[in-house]
Amino acid sequence: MTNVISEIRKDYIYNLILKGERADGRTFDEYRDISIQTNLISKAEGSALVKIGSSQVLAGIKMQPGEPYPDAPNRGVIITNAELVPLASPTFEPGPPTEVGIELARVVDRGVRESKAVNLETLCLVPGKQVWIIFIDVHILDNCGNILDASSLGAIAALLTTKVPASKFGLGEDYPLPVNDIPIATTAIEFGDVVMFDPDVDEESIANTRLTVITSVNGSICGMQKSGTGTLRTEQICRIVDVACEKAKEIREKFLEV
Amino acid sequence: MTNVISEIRKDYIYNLILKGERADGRTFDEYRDISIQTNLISKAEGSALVKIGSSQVLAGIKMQPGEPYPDAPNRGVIITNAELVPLASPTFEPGPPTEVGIELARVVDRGVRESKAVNLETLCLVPGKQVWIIFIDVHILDNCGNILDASSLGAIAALLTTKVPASKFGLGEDYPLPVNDIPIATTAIEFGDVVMFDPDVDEESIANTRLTVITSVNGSICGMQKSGTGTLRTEQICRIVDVACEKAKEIREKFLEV
Amino acid sequence: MTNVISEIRKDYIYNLILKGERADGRTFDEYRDISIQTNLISKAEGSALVKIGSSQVLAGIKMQPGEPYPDAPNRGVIITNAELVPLASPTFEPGPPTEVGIELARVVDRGVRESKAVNLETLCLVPGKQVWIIFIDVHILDNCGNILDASSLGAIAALLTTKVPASKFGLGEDYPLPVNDIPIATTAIEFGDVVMFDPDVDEESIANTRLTVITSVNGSICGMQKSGTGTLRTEQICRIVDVACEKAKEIREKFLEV
Amino acid sequence: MEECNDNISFFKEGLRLDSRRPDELRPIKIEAGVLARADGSCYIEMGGNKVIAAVYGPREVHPRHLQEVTRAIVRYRYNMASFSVEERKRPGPDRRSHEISKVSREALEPVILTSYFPRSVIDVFVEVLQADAGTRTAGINAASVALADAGIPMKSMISACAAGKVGDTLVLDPMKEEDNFGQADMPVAMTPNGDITLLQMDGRFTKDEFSQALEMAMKGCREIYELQRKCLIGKYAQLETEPFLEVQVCD
Amino acid sequence: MEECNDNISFFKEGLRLDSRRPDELRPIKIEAGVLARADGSCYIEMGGNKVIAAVYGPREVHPRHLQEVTRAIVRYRYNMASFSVEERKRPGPDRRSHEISKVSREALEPVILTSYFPRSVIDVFVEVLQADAGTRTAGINAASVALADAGIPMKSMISACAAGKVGDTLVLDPMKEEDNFGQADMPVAMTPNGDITLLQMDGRFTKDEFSQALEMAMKGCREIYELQRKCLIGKYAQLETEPFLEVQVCD
Amino acid sequence: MEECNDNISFFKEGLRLDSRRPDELRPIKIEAGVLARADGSCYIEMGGNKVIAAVYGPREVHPRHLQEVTRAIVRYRYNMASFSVEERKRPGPDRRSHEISKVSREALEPVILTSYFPRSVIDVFVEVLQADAGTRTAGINAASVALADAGIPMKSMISACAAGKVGDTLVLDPMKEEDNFGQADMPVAMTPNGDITLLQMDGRFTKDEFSQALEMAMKGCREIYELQRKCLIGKYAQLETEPFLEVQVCD
Repeated sequence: MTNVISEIRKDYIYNLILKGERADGRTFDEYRDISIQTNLISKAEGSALVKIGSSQVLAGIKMQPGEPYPDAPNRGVIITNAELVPLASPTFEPGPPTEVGIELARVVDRGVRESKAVNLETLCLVPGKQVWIIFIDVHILDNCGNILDASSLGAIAALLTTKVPASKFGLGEDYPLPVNDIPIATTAIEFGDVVMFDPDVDEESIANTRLTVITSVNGSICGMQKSGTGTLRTEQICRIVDVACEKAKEIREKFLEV
Repeated sequence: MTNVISEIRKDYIYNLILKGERADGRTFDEYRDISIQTNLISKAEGSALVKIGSSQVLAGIKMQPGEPYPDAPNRGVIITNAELVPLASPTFEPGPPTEVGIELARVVDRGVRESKAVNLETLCLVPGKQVWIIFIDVHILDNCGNILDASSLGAIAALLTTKVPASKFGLGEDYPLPVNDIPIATTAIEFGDVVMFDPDVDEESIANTRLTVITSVNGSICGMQKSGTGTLRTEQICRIVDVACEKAKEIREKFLEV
Repeated sequence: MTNVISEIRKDYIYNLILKGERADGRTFDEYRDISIQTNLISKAEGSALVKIGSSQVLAGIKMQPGEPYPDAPNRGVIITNAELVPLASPTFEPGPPTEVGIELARVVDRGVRESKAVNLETLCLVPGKQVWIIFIDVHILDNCGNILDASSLGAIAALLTTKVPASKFGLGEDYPLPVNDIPIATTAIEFGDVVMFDPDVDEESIANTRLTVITSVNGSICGMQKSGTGTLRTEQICRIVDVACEKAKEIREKFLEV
Repeated sequence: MEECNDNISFFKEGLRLDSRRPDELRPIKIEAGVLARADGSCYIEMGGNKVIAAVYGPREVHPRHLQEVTRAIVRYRYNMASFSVEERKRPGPDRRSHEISKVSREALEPVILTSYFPRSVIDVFVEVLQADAGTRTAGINAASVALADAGIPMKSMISACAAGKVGDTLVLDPMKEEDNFGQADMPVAMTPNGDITLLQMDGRFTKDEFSQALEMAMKGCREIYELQRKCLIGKYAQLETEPFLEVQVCD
Repeated sequence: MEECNDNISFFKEGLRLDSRRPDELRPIKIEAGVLARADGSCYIEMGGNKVIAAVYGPREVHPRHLQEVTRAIVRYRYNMASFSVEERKRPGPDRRSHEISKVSREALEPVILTSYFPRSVIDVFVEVLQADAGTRTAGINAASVALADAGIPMKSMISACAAGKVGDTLVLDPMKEEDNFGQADMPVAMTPNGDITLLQMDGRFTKDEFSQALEMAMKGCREIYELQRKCLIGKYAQLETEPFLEVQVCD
Repeated sequence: MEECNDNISFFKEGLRLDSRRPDELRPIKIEAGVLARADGSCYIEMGGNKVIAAVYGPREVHPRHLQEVTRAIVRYRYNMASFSVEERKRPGPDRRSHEISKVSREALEPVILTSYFPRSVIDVFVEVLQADAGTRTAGINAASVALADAGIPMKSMISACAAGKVGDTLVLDPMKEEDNFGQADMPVAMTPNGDITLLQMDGRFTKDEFSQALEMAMKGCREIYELQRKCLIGKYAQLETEPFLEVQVCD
């Protein structure tokens, strides 16, 4: 996720921060504009195109019957994958998922899973034999920073519009996938004593540390991930958690519009 | 398939062409000698060693019962693979199939498949459950140019000698695989206004564009593939198609000799 | 397995050898201290940590029911794998097994298999359908030379302590895996006219040729492997075989202590 | 051509299942400059196909040994999103996408002035977001606009389109049902002046049918070219006073 | 958090299934310098976890293009032995181990003085020989000691430990049963002076629970730090007259 | 040694199932220079084995970091065609072929004068077209002739052959049935003057049996050497007046 930006631009951004400003005029806690368009992909069971500023992410859901895991014979399976395709950034390369892409997919997965947004017990078809498999595929289209929040939003927005394709497999009529929660990931970066939400790609490139907090409808925390080679102090962490909870509420309201 | 030949040799070949000649004395439409030897590999259900000039290709057929594709539950399966092993050319490297090898295998496959040379319906054993899988494996032994035509010839020649190994799998007596067509691939290259058939490896290395036309017994076209970074004009294409149909007839007569 | 040691150290070792000596004071036929600790890994069905001098190897056995090979429908399956993890040596790199690791695993496997230490017929659960699969996984921890002998020792020591986990799979009570032989691998290296057993990592690095001889309880030879780019004369081979048989007897007595 | 099912009727009162005439293209939508990070980009819809293309470069080649001393190399990566098709596709390239990447690159390379940028690479990335027969031609059309959008000097645009045969009738731009159950499919790409840069065929054509199908596909390409042109003019007309497209895109 | 089974009782008379108090660590054993070939190494047991770490470097970087001009790069490879878990694990890295390698590297890198060794690499290899919940924190603890054992200059040690929630009670250093059937798990790594270098969480915490769990995990880290310190002092006390650890390991 | 089936009778009136004496080789056919592109090549049939070998080099090493400053490196790739065995083999190398490639390279490298060609590579490619027990030794025999055909300077030829044990009797050059159901198999390669360059064994030998089997295999190698020699003389006798083989191939 590191990006080559010129030293001059780095200095410029850094100096702005010292003055309490950001290049695009936002406050440190402010998100860029967020838009969510759903059901763009008719071949998918559910889909959502999420834009945060210029960042664009397309999430698609496919479902099919398959075998449960041996240690959870009566529960559906969620498989989350993220493709950081080279179309989206000069720093993404073709090939198998990198560490960065794997981490992103796993954090998105954690949000869906730990919030229990999807009740896996209801996805059992034949106990021990056949369950619904939900594939959450996140396709990054344009990486202008903070694609983790966008991907997490895309995943849950796509799930919210998913129709279980029962008829296609001779399993009765299609029905909307029941979704019980709306986990929202909010990411902040840190440098010096400053904490800044929804970093753009330049801001990401000068930050050492990032913290993502995933919160659920009832205000509880259901996932966290620190990344980057810096450190965080407990007061910083607590402040990020506080703001994250507020921001998540605001973003969650977006879903009422969809 | 690009080959390192010296600039001097390139110029020599190019100047010959301007005079309407080829290094080995052939006319532009003329093929090198073609020989086909079948059943050299007793472990295979069918096999053929094809030589076009010094190019050598060995095709082998293996068959075994297996599962049909879900979208074609009552039809046999053909899987075509080409190995451009490093034994065959200084430019072939060990490792998984390259773009060139994949294209070659897919064009050979297309000839067999689209000509309906093998009636896949007759390869069904238990509808929806078990069908014959035909593996066409083409092993390139010596790449002296135009291995695509040689591979295509090898595939159909090997199929023509294939015995279905029913007894080995307790499925009755062995019987010859019914083959309904003899698709023939003919390849021409282009430079300037010249079109030249059956290029050798030096000629291939100076051409920008190649067109393969696959024709079937009744004279219809069942496959085409342009490759290379040049362009073709419609008159050139039509001329290649015309000559290809004639050449295919001549080559098909080879099979009466086998 | 080649190691970068300075030219000076190479010369030193070489000159010692000319005087009939070794850097650690051993005679040419002498092994370093050998220790075997078993059952260190409670998650494994059997395990053994083997030290030969400073070389350390941990072997673990896992068993699970699975499908037999089609050509041996009533026999259990042994799968042997060696991980030359980069923790163990500056010359080991992460990634899929190298030629050296594959050879090591296959020679260890050969010792277990050819000595018939494990009676595969007794591992059949449902003829043609279900048999026990034995995974022998050898994890190299510290490569100070002769990890092949250590790995081979680790494998058989771990097998000797293996409990078949029948109860875990609802297949009755657990019971000790019956083991019928104790194959012992003994490795010698050669340079000039000298033959030297149990080479350390420096000695390995200056030798061209290595010969491993695996012997079984009754004194017969059940496996051999020459490796390296040198040659051996028949008298050298016969001498190595003779000493190997003796050494194996001594080492086998270790197992009475375990 | 998977299967030719004679029971399927592909026409009703001379029109196709989606009410098109045999020689009619599906509705097309082209938009250039849709991505912020890429040097050039284009989103295209051709019927049910939704495809996006990005161009990066000319830029440095990694790994170095791929560099060419006298020209830029062109790389083309055709990729399908897992959710773009009926049955979920495993991520990553398969044999089909490798072949499509190769022939698509060879469809565009003839018009790219690679000699302007020795030792560099021009990367074209095509992502199929939704597939409905004809993704390779949609990808080439988008890539061609994205190359222009990136300011890569080209001798001309490339336009691409397939012709097929269903129920013994030649049709332009087959959709999924016509592709699955049809008798032949032939994707073609060409320059505005008729030089063919992509030609593939499978199925069955007589020589006459082939000539007619080629002519039909070329007609489709010409129509698409007008749309590509309009898209780029629409985007650049305000920006540039010189007739940019006349000079750079058409030869 | 796989499942929360309400029928399981995690406590008996205020103590956990293995008789620990809620805020008590499992028994820990640390030994430094256990491998001959590595530049530094450490074996650790934390409850049922058996983990070994080795450090190689600073050494030359291969392949070269990974070199950094101004500092050493740090690589971290977390790997599980096939026999370390209940169901045999296929050899080689999977997605989980890739993520753990990344966050573990990022847990250690903040204290490694990488600028001392431009163009070189410091390799940390962690092998899990037996797994019982908490392997990533055990690995970081071992790696930190192995780095010191290799003489790599560090601003301070790193100590790591998880806090979790089972049966609505916060617990320190969850073992396998508590991890599998618990309500939350949060691994933390930190410097002796409280800078957090690793923080992951899954499950469910209220904001209050989170604060308390973080405090509990940090308390665990401090206890582990004392054990790491003792281990290194034990090993080096005889060897060195200067108070090596005071200078190099603690800041 | 997969299985020892006592019910199988391997001998009839002292002769083997294919009418050979116990110490008799299968029929052998060797032809050099069978490929146009390779620098040297050889086709061999040993009983039912059909194997082809090609040599390229000395040539430049890619990737560069594999170069050796003082000598040529030797690479050997043993590969089986998918159709060469009873059950179709998946294309590409497996663990068995990796091991065979290694020991075969080590069987040839002792006689190749690699110091003549620093920084270069000599590539040996062996393709098994039909397999019938003994493909590794057939491959080494073919490779040795192909190296001579390529003009690579060698101290001597290498000849290879296996000895085995079936029904408690030692046999030379086991065929498929003897290999599958036999008691031991020992492939050997050597120089004409008896230096062993390949030695592998599996199954069961007493020490005495081992000595006898080694002697038997060496006798086989000597016979094969004469055939290799004749093949090369046959090919070069007309071309060269100097006794090429005496100087270059035999030591």
